[in-house]
Amino acid sequence: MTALFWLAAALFGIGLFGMMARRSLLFQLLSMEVMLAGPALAFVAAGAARGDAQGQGMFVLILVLAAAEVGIGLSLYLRLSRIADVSDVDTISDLKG
Amino acid sequence: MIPALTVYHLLLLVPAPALAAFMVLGLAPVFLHRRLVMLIALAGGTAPLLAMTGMMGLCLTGQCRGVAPIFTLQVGTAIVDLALLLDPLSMITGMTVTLIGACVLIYSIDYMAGAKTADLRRFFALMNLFLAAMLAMVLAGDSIVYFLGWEMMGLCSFFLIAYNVFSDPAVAAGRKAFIMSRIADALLLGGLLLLFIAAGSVRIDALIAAGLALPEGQRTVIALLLLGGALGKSAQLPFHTWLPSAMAGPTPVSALLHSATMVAAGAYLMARFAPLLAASPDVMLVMAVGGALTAAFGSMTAIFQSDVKRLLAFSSISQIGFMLLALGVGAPAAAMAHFVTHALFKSLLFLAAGDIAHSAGDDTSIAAMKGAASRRPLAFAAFTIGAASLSGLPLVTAGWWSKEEVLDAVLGSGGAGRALWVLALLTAVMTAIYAFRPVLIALKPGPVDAHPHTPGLATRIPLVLLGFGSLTGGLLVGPVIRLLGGVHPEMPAYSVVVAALAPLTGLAISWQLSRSPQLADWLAARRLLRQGLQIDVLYQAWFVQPFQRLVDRLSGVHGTTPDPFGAAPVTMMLWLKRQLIDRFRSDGFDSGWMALAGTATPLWAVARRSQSGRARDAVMALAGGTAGLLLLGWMTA
Amino acid sequence: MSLIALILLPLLGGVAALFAARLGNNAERWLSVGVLGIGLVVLVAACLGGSPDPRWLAFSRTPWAPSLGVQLLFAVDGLSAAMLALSLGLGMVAVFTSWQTNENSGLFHAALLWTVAASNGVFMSFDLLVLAFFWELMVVPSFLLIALWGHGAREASAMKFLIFNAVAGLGLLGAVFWLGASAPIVTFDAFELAKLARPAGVQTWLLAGFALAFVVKLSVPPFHAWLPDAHTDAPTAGSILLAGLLLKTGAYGLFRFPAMLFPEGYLALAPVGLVLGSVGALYGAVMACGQTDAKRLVAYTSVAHMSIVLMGVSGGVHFALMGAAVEMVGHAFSASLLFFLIGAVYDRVGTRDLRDLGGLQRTAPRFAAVFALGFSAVLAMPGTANFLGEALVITGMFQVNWIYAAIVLTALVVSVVYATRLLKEVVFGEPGPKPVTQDLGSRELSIAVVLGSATLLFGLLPQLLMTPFTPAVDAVLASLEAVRR
Amino acid sequence: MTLAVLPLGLIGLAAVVAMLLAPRGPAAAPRLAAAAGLVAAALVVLVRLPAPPAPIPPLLADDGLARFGTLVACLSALAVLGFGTARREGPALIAIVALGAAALAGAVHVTSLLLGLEIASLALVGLVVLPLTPKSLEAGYKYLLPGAAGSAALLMGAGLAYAGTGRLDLAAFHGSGSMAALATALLLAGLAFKLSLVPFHLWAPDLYEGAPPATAALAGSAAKAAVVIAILRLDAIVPAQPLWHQGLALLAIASVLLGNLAALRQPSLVRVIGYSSVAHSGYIAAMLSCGIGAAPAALLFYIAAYLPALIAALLVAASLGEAATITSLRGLAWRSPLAGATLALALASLAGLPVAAGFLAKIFLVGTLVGAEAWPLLAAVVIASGLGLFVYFRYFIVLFARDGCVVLHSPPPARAVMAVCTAALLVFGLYPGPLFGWLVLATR
Repeated sequence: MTALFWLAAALFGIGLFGMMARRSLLFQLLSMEVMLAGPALAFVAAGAARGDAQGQGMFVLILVLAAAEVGIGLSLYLRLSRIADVSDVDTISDLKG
Repeated sequence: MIPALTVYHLLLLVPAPALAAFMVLGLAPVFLHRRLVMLIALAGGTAPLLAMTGMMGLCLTGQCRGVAPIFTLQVGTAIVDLALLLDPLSMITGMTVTLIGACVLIYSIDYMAGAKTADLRRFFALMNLFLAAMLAMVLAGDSIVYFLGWEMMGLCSFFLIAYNVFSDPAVAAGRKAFIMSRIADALLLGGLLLLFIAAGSVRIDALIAAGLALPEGQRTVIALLLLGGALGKSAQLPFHTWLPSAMAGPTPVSALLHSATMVAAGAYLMARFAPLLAASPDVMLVMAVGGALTAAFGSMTAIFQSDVKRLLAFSSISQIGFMLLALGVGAPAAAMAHFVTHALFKSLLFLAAGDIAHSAGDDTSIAAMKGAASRRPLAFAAFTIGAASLSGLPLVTAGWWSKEEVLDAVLGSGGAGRALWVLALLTAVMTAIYAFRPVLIALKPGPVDAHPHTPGLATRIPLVLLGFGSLTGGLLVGPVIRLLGGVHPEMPAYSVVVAALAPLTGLAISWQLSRSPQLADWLAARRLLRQGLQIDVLYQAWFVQPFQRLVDRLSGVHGTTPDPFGAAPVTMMLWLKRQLIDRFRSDGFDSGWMALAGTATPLWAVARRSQSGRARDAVMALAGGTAGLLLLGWMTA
Repeated sequence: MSLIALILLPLLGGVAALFAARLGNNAERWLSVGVLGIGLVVLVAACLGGSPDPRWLAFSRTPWAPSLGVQLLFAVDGLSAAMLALSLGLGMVAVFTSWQTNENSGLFHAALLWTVAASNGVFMSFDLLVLAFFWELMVVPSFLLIALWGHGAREASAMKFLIFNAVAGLGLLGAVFWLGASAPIVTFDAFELAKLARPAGVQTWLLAGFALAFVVKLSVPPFHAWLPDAHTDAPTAGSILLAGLLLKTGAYGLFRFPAMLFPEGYLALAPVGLVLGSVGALYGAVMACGQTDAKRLVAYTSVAHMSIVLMGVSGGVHFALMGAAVEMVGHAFSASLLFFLIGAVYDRVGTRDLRDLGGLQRTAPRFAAVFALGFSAVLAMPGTANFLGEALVITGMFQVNWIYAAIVLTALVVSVVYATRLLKEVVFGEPGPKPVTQDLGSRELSIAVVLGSATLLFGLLPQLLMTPFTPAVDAVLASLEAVRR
Repeated sequence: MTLAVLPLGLIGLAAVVAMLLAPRGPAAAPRLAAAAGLVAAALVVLVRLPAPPAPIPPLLADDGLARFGTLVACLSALAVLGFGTARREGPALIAIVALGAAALAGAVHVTSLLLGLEIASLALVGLVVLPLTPKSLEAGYKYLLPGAAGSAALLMGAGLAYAGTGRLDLAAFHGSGSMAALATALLLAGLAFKLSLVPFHLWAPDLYEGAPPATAALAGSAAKAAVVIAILRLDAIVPAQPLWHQGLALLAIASVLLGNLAALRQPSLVRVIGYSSVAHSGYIAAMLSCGIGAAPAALLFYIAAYLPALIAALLVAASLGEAATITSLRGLAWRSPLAGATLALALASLAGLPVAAGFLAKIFLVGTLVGAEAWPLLAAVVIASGLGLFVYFRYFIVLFARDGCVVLHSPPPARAVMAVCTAALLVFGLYPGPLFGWLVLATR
């Protein structure tokens, strides 16, 4: 059971690292999804270990959250692609200082 | 709070008319015609005499001791109850004051005819206020009304002496009189308040009773304070210098205030507190010796005077010295008798001298009196009667009887009495000398009247009245002493004879003096003696100049106030600033703080750069933060 | 509730006066007089209205910020009622004296009313923080009065007045905060704080803080340096308020709070008060003799009279305290009368230098008569309230120590010297280079008569003052008695 | 029980109606609908104040904190409506953010906590992006991405806590041992991001600059207040781990210092307000780190004092449009007195100067720190306030300069909100008695 938690932690870490490492906006959204998968797995594993359905419920909630985030992320992606080079997120940094 | 009315409340009617006249003349903002002013003044001046005679009637018919309470007030533990008092002493003094007051006011109607209406109004207002104040003091049953009258007299004397506001000597004389009498008032106030603390009430009889109950030491101090107050007001030796200079005021003022009534207030005070003083023998001795010395000094200095008013002023000082001598040896009755007769003949002398001076173009020097006998026969006759009564020609004049009483009392008092008696006799001789000098000079032929105008009825009535009083006053002396409870001591025959010879020898010497011119020149040369042993100059040097120097040093000669004491905190602050703040050169501190502030800018630059604006950096910061927290959680679990 | 009106009324009146000035024809003057008149009516109604606590004529407590322990605690007894009446009355007199047009008179009347409002606050409040607040507030409008409408070196003297009083105010603030902080419960209510026992040493230091502020406001040497300058350069109305009102707040403070809050401290510092007062009485009198500026002379007389009040207050016996209270009222009237008259001369002649004045007796007899009234008041002539006050103080001093009584008597004598000098220079003698031509107008005469007759009224009928003051005096004596045993 | 959820229902209804009216109907309709719903919700809360708590067992509590949170959410949303957003969809989104904030304020269960947070955040992203300008899109993205990371961290924490204790209400974080500590750390990270505490603060200045001032006001007021209340609830339950207080203290010190430091020489008013929101979150975190759970009245007073100042300042910035820089603000007080006075008072309150409510808030802050003897925290607060004085006074003085050109025009509702905020600041500053009394009553 602890192996599953380590897997969840790994997913979370990979997602976080992906966000930091990749410059392209799409990949950042992708790694966001991976990151959210971590806690989902953790909840399912915990629910299974305890044998009650609350873990499953939380999993569904996290899915909904992930979907909403990606939805908004993609629409932003479309808007930004018109006005900036979406492949390199670092160029979108007018607001600073 | 207003107690039930008794017959003695009529006492309120005595000072009331004079006060009312003052109110109308002094304060009413309405225009008054000249004649109306005189009428009101006359009414205010004479009405108290009528009221007082009513009171005298009441007194003579037996109920002579009565108190009329005005109102009472509770102050902490003490009770303050103001009241007027009728007793033989206050009746006699009241009668004298109202009589002299009436005569002088009648006289001044004519004497002040030359003044402008506004000044006239002011003069009569103040004269009436004085009369009200003096009567308030005389009839006071408690120390507050007493002191109110006492101080108000001082105020009126200041304003009346300085009546002629344009002559600086008059104003200066007024200031000197007021300051010196204020010193006396301070001493008296101290004494009265000490008694008030002991008695817990302000009634004079309660004060005396409490005074007697006090221990010896405290009682002596209080008696000395009261004596100081009396000496100051009556211009006795230490405080006498203000009276001669007070002659700068108009003659009616000198006649009423500075001879008959106000200056005798000191004697009245001593008589009022006689039981208290009797209980402290050493103070009595001081008073007696002081009185005798003042009498001698006054009469001696009077001989050398060149101005008739100053001569009469010194004569008043000496005669009141007699009264205090009598009080000192324990004969208040004799003193008060002498007070009555002195008031009569001294005011007569002043009024006569005033009229004579008028005829000589307002020159009051004795030399100007030459030929007065022919110019103003009535005034001259009055002056002569007055002089005779002053020197106490035996049997014929009132002065003789009262002075005789005083001399007998002094002789009979044993102990130092004998020596004082001899001194008193010598003074009597000198009194006769200076009394008759102006008379003899007036007999000599002199210039004709500058503007021949026969004195009006208003001048003649008082002169006649007072002349009659000065002659027949002696008859009053007996009943007055009996009324005041004084006992007539049996004296050996030689004392009466010697007392009779003294004025005659004085007259003879005076005759001799007026005859030989070189003696007259010798007399005029004695400047030192004329200025009363220059005690006045002494005071100026010892007290006034040092005070003036202190004032000038403190407040700067031309008024720009260095105010050293006030400037002390300001200079201290400035010194502190120099020592502390300047030492830390401002840039020392300042640069310290600015350096600290300076570090903020590079830090700000670092903070600004951290805000790179890149999304990835935001996530990295978040990751770093989470990692940090996880680490912290792990360590502290 | 009506007690707060005594502060709000003049405060808002001041604001209204600012705008009323634009309406013209003396609108703001009648407004100020109206406001002060209503204030008097409210005061009388409050005093007659009775209060729950028999000790006070009127009592009101409204919480302001309970978390910080601050409340509007107002209590009025005989003494404070007299002071409030004085404050409102003299405010009216000040308004009447400056009836001629002076520039931006709106702000002038606002400053006047605000000074009255602040001093009303001081006379009524028993919450120490509120007291300290009004104490500091009082300085600002009077600073304006001197700085904007004064004459001569007005900025400098206004600044000196401000610095002296503000710095002294810090003493009071420090003591109040220390007191509040050291109290177990969070409150600044004077009655509660009075109940808490404190070691004598702390009490002495606390009283030193309080006393510093009160003594500087009372202008007792060596803290008096601001008074002569402030008076010389203040407008007449300013001088009247300054002399009649601000000095009294210092005296009132010394009378009320030391004995109530720090009885042991009071007994420890009383000799200091007596010595300071005696030095001040003599120093003020002697300085007055040397002045050539009339207003400066009267200012120094105020220094002398206030030092005598200080001696009375630190006497600690019934007579001395009663004398101090009566002297406070008497001096307010006599000083205001003299300042008013000298102001009137200054308006006519343009100078206050004694060497240029004189000859009033001939040119303005009415002036001379009223001046004589003022002269006899400053002289403490019996029959005036001043004499009553000083005689009571002297009686008290005899019970304390006869030397102090001797000093006050000497001051009484020296008072004749400067009083007669003032009279000689202004009234007697030949008219100066610029003679006073026109006599007192009816308005001015009525003001002078009102002030003069007030002095005489309280001098001849002392029970009008003494009976209302007795509870205040007994309270002080009671708190001292409890400690003396 | 149903009455407790009524306010949420009303706000939700307002959001739906506003969305329906957005495409068609008169221009002002959506704003009026949203405003009506919010006012109704606020009135219901006020009416139910004396009523006893009626919680919805697992998810929402109906205690004093929840009511205060709902009230603050409704009032700030109403104030933001007064800004007058150009786009027609604005009011609906504003209502949704208020709904999220109200839910978060009442959350006692992980799911309602999560839902409240996410509803508010995502709606906020929408609001930030609304003007569709490059700046707003960038700001929106830079808020969305780290936001997602933060939520993920929070969820991971919740998961670990659930694994450890098997419970999903807030008590889940109560356990001891390394697993619970890690869970609490992740939870703290997620919440710290929402409060914009350093180092999770990088989105705040950009959002305040990029987004329209109305959105920034909403983010700074409604969202932040709800998160603080959530932390308050957690603080009452989760004191076991030392990490919680020490973590908060460290974050507080960092954000207080950096917040004021970074704002020192800022030319743009909105960025200064951004940094000041970071700093004030730091001050709030400082109070939270002293274990204020027992007497939250002081903290709630701090919020009540901070919100009107923030909204007023941003309102003036909104009225000035793009040119809200230090040069354009010169002499504002003389040319448009109301705006000038409002901004001046707001700056004074943010700096903690005596007349405005900020002064008393700062007194309570210092009082709490002194009470808890947190000396390093006190030192940091004092230094930060010193720096803060310089920051705010730079703008304060400029307001009263004599010269100046920009004329400001603000629509009547904005002027009304300005007046209300100024009045609130003055009343809370000079007469705090009744407010403080009600807060103590509410949180007993």
